Formats: sequence, C-alpha cells, structure tokens
Amino acid sequence: MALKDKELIAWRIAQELKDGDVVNLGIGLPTLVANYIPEEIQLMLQSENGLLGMGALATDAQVDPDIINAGNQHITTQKGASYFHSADSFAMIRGGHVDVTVLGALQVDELGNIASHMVPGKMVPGMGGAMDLIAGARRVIVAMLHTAKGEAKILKECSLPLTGVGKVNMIVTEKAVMEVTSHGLVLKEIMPGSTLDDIFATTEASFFLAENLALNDRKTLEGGEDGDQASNF
Amino acid sequence: MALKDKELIAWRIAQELKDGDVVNLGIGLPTLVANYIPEEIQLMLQSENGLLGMGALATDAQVDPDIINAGNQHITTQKGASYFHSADSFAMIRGGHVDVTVLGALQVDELGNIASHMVPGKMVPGMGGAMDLIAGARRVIVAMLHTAKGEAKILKECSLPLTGVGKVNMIVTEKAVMEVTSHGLVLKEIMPGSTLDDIFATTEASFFLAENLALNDRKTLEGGEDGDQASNF
Amino acid sequence: MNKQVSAQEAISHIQDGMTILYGGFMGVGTPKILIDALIEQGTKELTVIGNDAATPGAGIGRLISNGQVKKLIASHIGLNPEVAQLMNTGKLQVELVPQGTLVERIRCGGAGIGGFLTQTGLGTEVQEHKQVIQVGTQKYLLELPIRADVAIIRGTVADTLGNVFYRATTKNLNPLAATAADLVIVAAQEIVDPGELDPEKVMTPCVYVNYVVGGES
Amino acid sequence: MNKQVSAQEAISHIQDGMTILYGGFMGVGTPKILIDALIEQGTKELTVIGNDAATPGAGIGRLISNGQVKKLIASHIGLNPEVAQLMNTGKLQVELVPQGTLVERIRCGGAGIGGFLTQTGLGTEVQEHKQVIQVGTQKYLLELPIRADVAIIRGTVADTLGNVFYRATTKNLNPLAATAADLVIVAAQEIVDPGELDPEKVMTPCVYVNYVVGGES
Repeated sequence: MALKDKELIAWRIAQELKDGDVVNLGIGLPTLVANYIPEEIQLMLQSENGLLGMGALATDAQVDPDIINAGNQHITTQKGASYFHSADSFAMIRGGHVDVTVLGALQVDELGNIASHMVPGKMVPGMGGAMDLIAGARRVIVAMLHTAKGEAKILKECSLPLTGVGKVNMIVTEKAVMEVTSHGLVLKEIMPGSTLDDIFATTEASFFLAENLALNDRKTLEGGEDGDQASNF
Repeated sequence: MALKDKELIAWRIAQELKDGDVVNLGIGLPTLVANYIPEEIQLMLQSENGLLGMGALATDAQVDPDIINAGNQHITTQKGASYFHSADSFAMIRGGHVDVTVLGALQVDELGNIASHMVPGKMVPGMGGAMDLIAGARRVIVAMLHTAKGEAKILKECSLPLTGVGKVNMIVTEKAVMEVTSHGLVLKEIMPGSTLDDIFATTEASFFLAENLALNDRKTLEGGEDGDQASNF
Repeated sequence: MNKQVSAQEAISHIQDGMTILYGGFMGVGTPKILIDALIEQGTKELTVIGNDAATPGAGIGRLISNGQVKKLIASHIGLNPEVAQLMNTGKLQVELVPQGTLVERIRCGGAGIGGFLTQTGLGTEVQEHKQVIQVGTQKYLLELPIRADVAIIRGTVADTLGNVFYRATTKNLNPLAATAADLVIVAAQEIVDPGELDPEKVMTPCVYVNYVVGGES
Repeated sequence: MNKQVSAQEAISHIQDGMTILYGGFMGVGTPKILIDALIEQGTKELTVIGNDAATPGAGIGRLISNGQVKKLIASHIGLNPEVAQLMNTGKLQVELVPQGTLVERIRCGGAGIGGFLTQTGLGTEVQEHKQVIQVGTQKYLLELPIRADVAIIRGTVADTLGNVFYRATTKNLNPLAATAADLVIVAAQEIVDPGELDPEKVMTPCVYVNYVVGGES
C-alpha cells in the first residue's frame, strides 16, 4: 500500500515534466519519478555529484566504479552525457539551469517553506545539496506522503528547521496536488482514492480550492496515459 | 642602444627566477625575459588567456591558429602544458599560484604603487590582466626603462591612475635594481654602465642604499653567466 | 532536442539594443560566422561584452567597425586603434574592467552567485561606486554578476544536443559566456551526433545551449 | 620537477592537528592509498573537510572510524551512522554546510576570492553568524573562503609534473580541493611522463600539485 502510494506520487509528478527539461531528482521517493517519464518526452537528469545525462541504474555487468549518482548508486549514462566537478555542478543548479527539482520533505507550509534536512536531536543527516537545489532550481516540486504516522506534514508553519524559504512551487502527495501561490496553497487535484474531506482532515494548512479542481482517476495511471484532467496543469 | 638596455633588464630579471617557478610575463619588454632564463632551471610560463607551459614563439610552420599567448602571438607549448578557461586562469593568478609576474610600468613609487594602464586623455588601452596579476602574484617585478623622454618614472608618488596599490616588490631598470620594503625603496644594485650619481639624478623617489650595494659588471652578461653579485639576491 | 539551425536563423533572435556576450581573446575563439550573420542582419545599438576589442579586422572588431555597437565592456582595447578613436569622438561607450574581475563576474552571472569579493582594483579607479566589504582585517571590492541577452560562442566540436568542446586557447571566455545569457548560440567547426563527443572533453554541457550552427572556420 | 614520491613520504608531511581537504563523493574519488598511509602513520586530531562522511568502511569514513579525526566539515553524513553516534556522544565535532556553498567556498579559497554572495541558506540556520549583504532589492549571505593545510586528491591519470585527469564522476571535489591547500598530494591510478597526458584532459594543472603518488586502486 505504501509503495503504491509512492508510485502514484511519482507518476503524477512525471506528468509535470516537459520535453527538453533538465531535472534533478532527490534521493528516495523522488528517484521513482524516473520510472514514469512519458515516452514521448526526452529530458536530461542531473546528478549533483557532477553528471548531466544520467541513465538507468547499472546492472551488475554495467557497474563502473567511477560512475555513481548523488545517492551512491552505480548508474549508466545517456548519449550526450557530460561530467563536471562539483563547483560547475552547483553553478548549474544555483544559476537556474535546472528546470525542475523533485525533493522529499518532512514538512511544507503555506508560505512555500520546506523542512527536509533535520529533526533536531534525532536525525541530522546534513542538507547535502538540498538547500542549493531549493534556492536555485526554476521549479521545486515536493514529493511526499501526505502524513507521517498520522501527523500532518502540510502545515500552517513548519516547526522543524527550514531547508528553504518560500521556494516550493508544488506539493504532490498520494492524496492531493497543491500549488503554492502568492495567496497561499491551492488544491488543484484530488488524487485517486482520496476525497476532499480526507484532505481537509489530514492537512493542517489552510488552502483554497482551484476553480477547476480535478479528481484524478486511478484508471489514468493503470492505463499508462496522461488523462485530460492531469494535463490541465 | 635602447634594445641593449631592454635586454640588460630582461637578463637581470631572469636571474631572479627559480627552478619550478610559475611565471607570467607581461607584453613587450617583460616578454624578453624568456630569452635569458638560465639553462639549469625549469619553469612554467603562464599566459592569462588560458595556458600553462608556454613554449617559444611558433615558426611559420608551427603556427596553430587555436594557440596564442596573451600578447596575440602564435606560440608553441612545452611538454606538460595544459589549457583552461579564463576564470580558471585568473583563479590561478588571483589565488597566488603564480610565483612571479614581470610587468612593464609607466610609473612606480616609494610605496610600491604602480601605474601601468593608462594616460588619461592620451592612451587608454585598458588594464587587461595587469590589475589581477599585480593583486595576485606572489612577487611583482617591474621591468622598465629608468626614465621616459628624460622624465623620472620612479617617483615619490605616482601621478597617473594606479594599476595596483603597494604591491610592487622589485624594480629593474637599465640603471638600477631596487626593492620595495616597508621602509621605502632600497637600491640593491647599480647596473653596468650606470653610476650612483646617474641614478640619483634620474630618480624622483627617495631611496636607501643597500648595505651590500652591488655594482653589476656588464661582462657577467656578455659571458652569459650569473655573476656573484647578481646572485646575492 | 536537435538544436542545429542556420546562422541566419539563430541570429534572427538578436534584436536592436540587445546585450551580447562574446567568446574569444584577440579574436581567437570568436565565432566568425555569427559575426558575419550579425553584419548581414545589420542589428544595431548593441552592447557587447567580452575580453578585448581584438583588431579592426578580427573578431568583435568587425562588428564595431561596422557601426553596430553602442557600448563595449572589455578589459583591453589597446590593439584596436579604431575603438580608441570611436571612444574619443563619443561614438562608442567603453567600460574597462580588469580581466580577472570581468571573467569572474560573468561566471557569477551564470552560477547564480550574487557577487564576489576581490582585492583586484582596490585603491584604484576600479573601486569607484563599489561597495567595500571588510572581512576580518582585509578590505575587498564587491563585484557584481554580469548576464546578457545573448551569448555568441565558438566551439571546436559540438554535438546536436549542444554539448561543446573548445580546443587549446580558444576556450578563454567561451565556456563562461555560455552560462550567462538567456539565449546561447554556438558556432562549431564540427558538428557530431550525440554520443560521438567524448564526455570528458565537454566543457559546456548541453543544458546551456539553445542553438548550434555548423560551418565555423 | 619530478614530483613522484611514495605515499609514506608524502603523508609524512601531515602532522597532528592539521586541516585536510579530501576529494570524493561517498568515497568515490577519495584516495584510498593516502587514507591507508594516514591510518598507518596514526596522525591525530585532524580536521577534515569534504563533501560527505561516506560510509564506515569507505573513503574518509575509515579515518573517522580509526579515531584520527577531531572535526568534520561536510554537507552530508546521513549514510555514516557511526559519525552520527560519535557526534552525539561529543567525540566528533561536525559542521554541516550546504553542498553548493561548501564547494564554492573551497573554490574561493583557491582562487583568491574573499567571499561570495548566495541565496542558498537564506532564512535558515545556515544564516547564523553571517553577514547579510543587500544588492539592489535582493539579500544574500556572504560566504567565506575555505583553505586547508593539506589536500588529498585521487586522480585517474597524473604525469610526474603533477598534471591530473579525473575520470567520470570521480572529479567531484578533487580539482577544487587541489587548488585550496598549502600542500597537495595526488594519488593516481596511473602515472605517465610529461607530454603523455592530453593537455585537453588536464583538470588540475601541475602548478597546484606538490606530490604525486602511484598505485591508487
């Protein structure tokens, strides 16, 4: 069930990507987005350790010890890939040359703030490249489960230390697709299997309903097609 | 006679260079230094347009249109040369990785200030890389004729717009070798053919005499050897 | 994602009054066929930003000679007497910037860096109108990023995706300028299919490039 | 100018209490034989600066496991639970820095740049104790350069002069760290004579390197 939810989130985010986009996928759930990229679009995956044009995970026979992604996985490369050092990699990221970054989060709030890098006293893994990606990518999409152990993660105000201030553009969970606007959060879509009541009950933040609020049909996913509703965005 | 003076200056400066040094030679007179580098030392010449390991000027048969130095001359490269873009080139310069830069000057003064890039209203060629070289090289040696049309160039205070503030370490002219110290200018050597009276008469700046003031013998140059006196420094 | 177009088509996006970053050092590494196309198109009132003014018959010097440039930002104009003359007669604005500062400002423009601290130019006329920032006991000038509407770039080999390799001393400003403009046009001596350019030799990853033009000499 | 020495000789210059920059990303590109030599030598109280803490059995993780490190400055320690434990029990100081800011600070250290302005970390805990500089309407953090006593670098091919090529994703911090230390030691998989390494592939020009060590795996 949890896996199904994550796949749904990954699939929905993949529909946001456009032909020619340069995309950086965070570790964990965001990585799954790569599995659902529509066949008709070509994009370049950037890995902050110094690679543009990341391919699929390497099979045992394909493993090259000198080639990993930022998640420490051995990977292959696309035709047209290039390598660069870390300063050039973050020049690309900070300079706005990455079109979309997809990141996990612990909390997101009404102002587009995101907390993703630590729980003081419990989990302090370090921010890695997340702060730079959030500050520099043209579009920041958060991929996360709607709640954690029953607790809301979409809040009025993040309580954990912030990883980025006012930079989140879109939040995709297994229940909802929300956009962050200058007026606040806007619920754009109700994900298949969820309801408006369910979203109200599990979201601490206030949010508006989009005029053309869409109800995603799980069949769209199962059919592997990009439904009308999803393509409104 | 003028050429002879310049060769003398170039020869004297070449004696300052040490095995393993990375050296940037400015356009014009400083370029001549390359002709007098003692055979027993190996150094790397840096060219700010993106080359470490510059060799001799290219013969007609050797010309490669993609390889020039900062003076727009076609050149050859040494074994072990490398190419890089301008930001990496000036990172090398500004970061203190160039041991010695030899630059021409219009004026130099008692505080180690240098004016080398413009005569307002008359000659405004631009500073090129001179300001960065002066700010960043570990040692700045000025190579210039002692006077210009009879006017002193070693002054109490530069009157032309400054190219660098307090950064000159040594001044070599056809008459004198001076060092810039925290106490002021120190005359270290009288160049062959010159006299202390001559230097006093043609220098506006005050200067001290070094305790071991040396008189360079022109024979040292003609014999092609590094004389005892010159090697005191 | 095939970015190959003709020089004319690429240059057609450049309009009067735009700001152009150009690669090259004394014309070596400046894209000749893009200058040709700009001269043919006759675009005017341009602000051009690059290392130097080359010579009257080379590189950006040709565009200046043809009266298409309103303003030049560069580190050196000493080998182009025509530029000095145009400047002295008020026909060309010239802004001179130390070379290392110029290239680093362009790098900042491409790298999303808001400025950098340098001691180059401290205590000289370069300091005028600039913030002086103190860190510990040291003073520095705050230098700000440079970006442009367009960058015109000369590559030795490019693939059709826009990855570029620059041979020998033709690198100079090219890979930096390619990061710092809204529209980036590369003229290449040789164009190859994706996968044919050694990834280890790519100095400009394709993400930076909008158009690739073949036939550069 | 032959810079080739043994790992032991090169590492003998590293003393207790020194600061070391290390190349590598999750251990990929960290010089194994130099870590071996440091463990053998037993140098203590080190401050190490690099991208991440790798894992307990890899890269810098081995030096930390061996109790030789007093302080770690990195962007990520999440895949090395031992580091979290040492940190929580007060046995290891850890300073976390955003990855892009860390690498740019190291670049500044090597490039003679006094600091740079970034929006990364603005409004977060990263902002603490830092100057906020306003340019126009935008606010930025002023981030300062990082330098170290020593850099330990892993190259794929080096020549005896100290020119280095780094293959694929082993580049990461290596060419940057190589510019920002007083003593730079490169462990290479292959050592060649000057002239045998393609000048177009050199990412670390020899001026930066003090010692070259062969036999890296």
